[in-house]
Amino acid sequence: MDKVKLAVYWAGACGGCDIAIVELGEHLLELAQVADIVFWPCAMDFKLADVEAMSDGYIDITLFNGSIRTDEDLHVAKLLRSRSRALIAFGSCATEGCVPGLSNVRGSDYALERAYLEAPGTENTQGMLPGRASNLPDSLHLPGLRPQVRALQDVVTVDAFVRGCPPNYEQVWKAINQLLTEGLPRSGERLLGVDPRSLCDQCPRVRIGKIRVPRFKRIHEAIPDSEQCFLEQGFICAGPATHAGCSAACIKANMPCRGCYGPPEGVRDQGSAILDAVVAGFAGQNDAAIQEALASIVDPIGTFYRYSYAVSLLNQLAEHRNAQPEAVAVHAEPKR
Amino acid sequence: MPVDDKLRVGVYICSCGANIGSVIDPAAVAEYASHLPDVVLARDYMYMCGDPGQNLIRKDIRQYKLNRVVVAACSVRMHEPTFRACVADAGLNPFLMEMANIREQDTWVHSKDPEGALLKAKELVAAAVAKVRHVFPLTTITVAVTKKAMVIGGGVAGISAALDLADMGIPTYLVEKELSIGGTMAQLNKTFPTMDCSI
Amino acid sequence: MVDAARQPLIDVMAYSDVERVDGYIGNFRAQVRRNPRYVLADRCNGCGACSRVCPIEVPNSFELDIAPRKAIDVPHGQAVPLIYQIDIDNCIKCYQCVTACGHLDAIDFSQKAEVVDLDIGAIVVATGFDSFDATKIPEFGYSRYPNVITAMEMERLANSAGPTIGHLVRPSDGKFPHSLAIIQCVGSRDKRFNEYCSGFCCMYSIKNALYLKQAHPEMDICIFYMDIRTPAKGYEEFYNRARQMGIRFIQGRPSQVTEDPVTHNLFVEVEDQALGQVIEMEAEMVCLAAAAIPRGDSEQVASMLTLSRSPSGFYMEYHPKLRPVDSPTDGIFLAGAIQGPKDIPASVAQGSAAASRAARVLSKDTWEIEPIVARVDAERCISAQGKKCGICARACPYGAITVEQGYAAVVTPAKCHGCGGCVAECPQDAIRQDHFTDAQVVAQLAVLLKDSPQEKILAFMCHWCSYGGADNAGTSHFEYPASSRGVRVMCSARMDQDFILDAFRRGAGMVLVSGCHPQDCHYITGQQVAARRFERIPRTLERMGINPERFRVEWISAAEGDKYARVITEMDAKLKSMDRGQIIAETARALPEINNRLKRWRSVPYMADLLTEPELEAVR
Amino acid sequence: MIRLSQADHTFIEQIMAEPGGENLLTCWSCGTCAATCLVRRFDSSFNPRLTLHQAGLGLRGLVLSSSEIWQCSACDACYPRCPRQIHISEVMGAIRSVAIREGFHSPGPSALVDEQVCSGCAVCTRVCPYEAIDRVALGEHMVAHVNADKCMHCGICMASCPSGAITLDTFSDTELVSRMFADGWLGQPGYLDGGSTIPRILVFVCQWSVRTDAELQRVYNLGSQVRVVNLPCSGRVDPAMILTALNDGADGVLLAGCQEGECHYKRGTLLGRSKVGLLRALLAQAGIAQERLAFVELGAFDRYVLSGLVQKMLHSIESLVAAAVLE
Repeated sequence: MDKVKLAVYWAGACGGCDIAIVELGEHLLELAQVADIVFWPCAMDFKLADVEAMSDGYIDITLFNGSIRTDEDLHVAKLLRSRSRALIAFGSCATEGCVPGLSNVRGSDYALERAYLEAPGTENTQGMLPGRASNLPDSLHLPGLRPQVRALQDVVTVDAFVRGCPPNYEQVWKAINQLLTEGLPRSGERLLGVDPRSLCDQCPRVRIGKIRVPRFKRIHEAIPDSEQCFLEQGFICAGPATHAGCSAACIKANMPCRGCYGPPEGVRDQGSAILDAVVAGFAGQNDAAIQEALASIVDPIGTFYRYSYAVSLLNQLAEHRNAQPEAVAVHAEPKR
Repeated sequence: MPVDDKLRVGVYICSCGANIGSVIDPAAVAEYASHLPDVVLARDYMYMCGDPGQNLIRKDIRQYKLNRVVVAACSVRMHEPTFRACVADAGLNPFLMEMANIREQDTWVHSKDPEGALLKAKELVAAAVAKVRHVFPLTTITVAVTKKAMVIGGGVAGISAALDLADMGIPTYLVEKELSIGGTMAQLNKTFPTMDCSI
Repeated sequence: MVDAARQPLIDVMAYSDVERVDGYIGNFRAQVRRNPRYVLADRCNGCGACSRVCPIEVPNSFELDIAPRKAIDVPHGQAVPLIYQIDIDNCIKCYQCVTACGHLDAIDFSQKAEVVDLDIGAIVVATGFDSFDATKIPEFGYSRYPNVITAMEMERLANSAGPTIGHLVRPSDGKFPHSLAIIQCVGSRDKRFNEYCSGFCCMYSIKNALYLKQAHPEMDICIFYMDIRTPAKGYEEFYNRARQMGIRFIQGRPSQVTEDPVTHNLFVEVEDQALGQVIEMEAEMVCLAAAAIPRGDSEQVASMLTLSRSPSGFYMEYHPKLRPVDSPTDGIFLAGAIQGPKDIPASVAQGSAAASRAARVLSKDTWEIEPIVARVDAERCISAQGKKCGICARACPYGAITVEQGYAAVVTPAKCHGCGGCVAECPQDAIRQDHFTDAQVVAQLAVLLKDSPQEKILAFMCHWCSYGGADNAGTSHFEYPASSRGVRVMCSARMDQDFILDAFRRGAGMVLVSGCHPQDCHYITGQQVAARRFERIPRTLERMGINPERFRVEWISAAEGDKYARVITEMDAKLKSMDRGQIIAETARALPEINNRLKRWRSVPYMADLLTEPELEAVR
Repeated sequence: MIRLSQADHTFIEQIMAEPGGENLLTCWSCGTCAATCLVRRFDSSFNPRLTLHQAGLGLRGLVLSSSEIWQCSACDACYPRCPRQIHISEVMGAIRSVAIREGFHSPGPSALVDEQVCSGCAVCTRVCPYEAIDRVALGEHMVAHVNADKCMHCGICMASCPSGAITLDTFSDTELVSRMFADGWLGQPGYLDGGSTIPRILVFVCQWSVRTDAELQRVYNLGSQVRVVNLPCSGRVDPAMILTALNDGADGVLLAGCQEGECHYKRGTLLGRSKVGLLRALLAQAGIAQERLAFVELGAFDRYVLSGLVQKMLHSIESLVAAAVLE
């Protein structure tokens, strides 16, 4: 049997997803037995031109991590789409925009100004910003930021998804095996390497099931009990509205889940689902108590949509408000 | 505090129809009482407050020279005046009569525990006998009466009372808080059932 | 009204307050304050010239504040006495009235309140009732919706002498209401407010309906009721007439009244019990048959006259059947709705009855009162020995005791009401109460606690309240355990600490001391004297080694039979939960200390025998 | 004909022995509860007074086999108004306890859990106003289990389930969404998107908060710019539905629920209010006008107010555009 041709790409992301692949360790040797890596700019010396030179469908599988943040990300995404038989959105950024997606709340101009001009410790006397013309000699052309961060499937057709920020290495290996043994997925067909239920199924913590709380604490305000359900202690935990697959890593480290594995299957908007789970535990019996509970939730978008804002109904609505929807390759369809 | 030459106590247990008699046996109480100190006779009877009952007491006082009487029947709030008058008729100082409340405070509240009620009745009678052995004659106090009345409230009831008193020749002050008398009635339109006007 | 004013023997003292009443039957003295009208009664001829020129209008409480009066005015045209009055708080002192009054010169801005003392032999209390505040039932919408009115407001609106000259109009738009819903039992027969039936509301609502239907046959009138109560003579016929005339009677208590915010019409929702279905009536006006309730000042008046109030707040009669117009205080009689809701015929009848009961006293030159009074044993009184004391005088609510150092205390028998508070308070046991002497009480204790005292509850009861409460438990047939043994004294103030200690000395399992609620006390402050004394007792008992839970203090009114039964039941359960051996051990432990404390008591006549020898030699 | 001689006094004693059943015989059938009860708006046969009366007569068979005893949602609207101060829902509860002991069960409907999807997260057990849901072991998983005798099918759990594992036959997600979109009312650009020439508002209405059909009719009379979708409870609303509506052409969403303290399902109205409160905070943070979403409460005494509240929202949305033009 011919070896499988595998590509890995890193778009708008932190690099954690590539590390997740490296974390496979000895499995990488097993992988090398069955697959040829034809493109992995982070780890090996490939150029974009190499990909451009490939024929359509030359690559069997592309693991694409990172959001569509820059013009270049969009370009490479389209290119890899055409060259790959299966395009896999790998990790939270590619799947749902992840933390970079939160910049959509204030827009990319604000993000640039904040990062390059205002951030403490930044010295940028000439006010240079990536993607804008500069008059410096020998300046590199940096790709411009797109107005909105997009998930991969919002710009090209995606065949399967690997969740997580970053994906757990065991899950990565499971996903790769699934791809190698079960054949290539059809477009948008499935999540790879995850368990069917939400995280609570794997959470070892005790749930009384009837405890409601008057208000919510942030994690720096108290030390949680390590045995009891976070929500029942008054810490917001996204576990009920988050797909299992991470082996409850954060929970075991006494940190509430923040939702990086995205919503359970069939759930369109993860933020809404987390919101529902949180409201369910309000103890308040009157409006004043409810207002107090609501006030205890600071930064609602960061709390409910930390990983999924870019693909959320809320972001979609905010874009309507801007009334200048950018053209996208694939219109947002109900995912999954 | 003179104790008479020799105490002679008569005890009367009222059956009050079935009110007492259906829960406890008055005869048993009487039998018990007959052995109490200084008791010379103890009887039970269907209705002590009725004429025959009272006659019985009056007759016994005279015949047996009773100088103390205990009536075990209803509440003192009900019939103490009756029995005081009864013994006074027979020449006994009315304060030499004591009552034991074996109806309101016994058979009517312990109907489900007849044994307990019987024991309680006996002890209440014994207590009354004990008290009556220590009582002494008292003379009522006589005070003068100011022959005037005050009616507080000038509504329909107050006006009615004031008019009747005055018509009987008693000077009456009719004190009203409001500016005019008549009370609620003065505010009414027509009044039932005759549908005439109120004023 | 007019008859009363014309009767020469009646002194109508309107606009006056009774501030204080002292004394006793045949010899009361009342302090009455005549409030200033700023118009001289003997000069005002009621012409009204002053009112016509007065520029100030204020709400008229006689019209339930739905119509104004002038700052100088009479409450209504037929007022008796017809003397004008200045509402001094609202008068702007323009003195136009003075000018208008002219040569009559009846207006006197310098008039002051006048306090007069009245000597009287008997008192009739006929202070009447108030109407229930319908805003307390928000679901009926009173005060939220303009067209929801009370029955008293209806009386004024339908009254030809009222503010609309008898034209019934809707407060929202001044138009005639073509449909009227009348809701019965507003605030009565309602556990949230008053459990009693107000008695006459059925009849007045039918009367209002009938009156309106006669005047406006086309009017749609609906009475919503739980039960129609028309038991008096001629009333049922009256009710039948109303039904014949087409007034609709629907059995069912409405759940709520809501309003169309535009038309201000009202929607009454009710389950018609006959239909078994919920129906809705759109009415242009709703009238609430608000209950009769005790007057707001009834508590204050009760304590001034030492009267008792039933749980409902109306004044309690001496006996509900046999002495229905006598108050518990001799010489004071009750008439009208203050004793319980009453209609006019019943109020008139009770007024006459009260007059008759009062005349029973007033027709005599003298009156005999019970000789149950306090008497001082001069030899025991330490004041006679030149020591400073006076505790008895301080305990007496009637000022019947005078103490002069060097002489024994003196009780004025006619002033003494016989509560026995001084007797119990005297540290020398130098005062006795005739008919309730120490020996007379202790003789009973000795007998009652002779056999199995550990299984018994010894209950001290005051004559007026808790003994009445125990009677009430009986008449209501509230069962309770037969372990209690009652001892009656006149007032809780008579319940000597020595009685309680003696009861424990004799091994009583439990001791209850019970009396009136403070406001009900028949002897003004007797209950307070007792309460202060009882507060100290648990600690005393504890020091002696007696479990203070074996002692209980309860204030139980003559109407609280349920409470009496409950208290005994609870105490019995507590007693049964205790170890009998433990009680005996506690008694043994406390015995020397109690004997020591009761040492002086032995020198009181007849007490020595009672404190040593067993009293009851029952032969079995 | 009912023969009173056959009335079962032990039935009365059984009920009165249950906690809450003590007051069974206190009732004198004034009907305040029956006229207050909202259940009869959708089921005219329901009459708490009648049930209490039948139980008080000892009519065991009639009472235990009736569906009425299962219908009281314990909203306790009647209790504060009862002149006898009978806690009617507790009496109903006592009757139910007797019924369950004797093998009777609620005819339903009740919420159903998809045990293959449920993760046992306990959100539903926490949110249920009736404590009708517990977690039970299913193989190596813990899953939610609904006690059908306690379930009042309010749909609150269905709305709250983060996994979409709970379903109910009535007011399902599919049903609600299809009513939102019916006749193409959604799926076209709204007034704020420059599509429609007039603002369009989706009104989610708790079916209990609207006391009369006439009240609703006045909202319908506002025309097609208003779409009314009935809910079993304002707590049934799912935030995703609101966001979907706003995304798909509704200029505003109004959620009407019962006034605080009057919720038919005890705490549903507080949940609805909380969800809207949090969503409005999210809208504000995302730079979307908060005026587009509101929770309004309808009290027992409110009559003909909903249409006014809807109109108020229409006006406030119009003024949003006017303000933007001025800028």
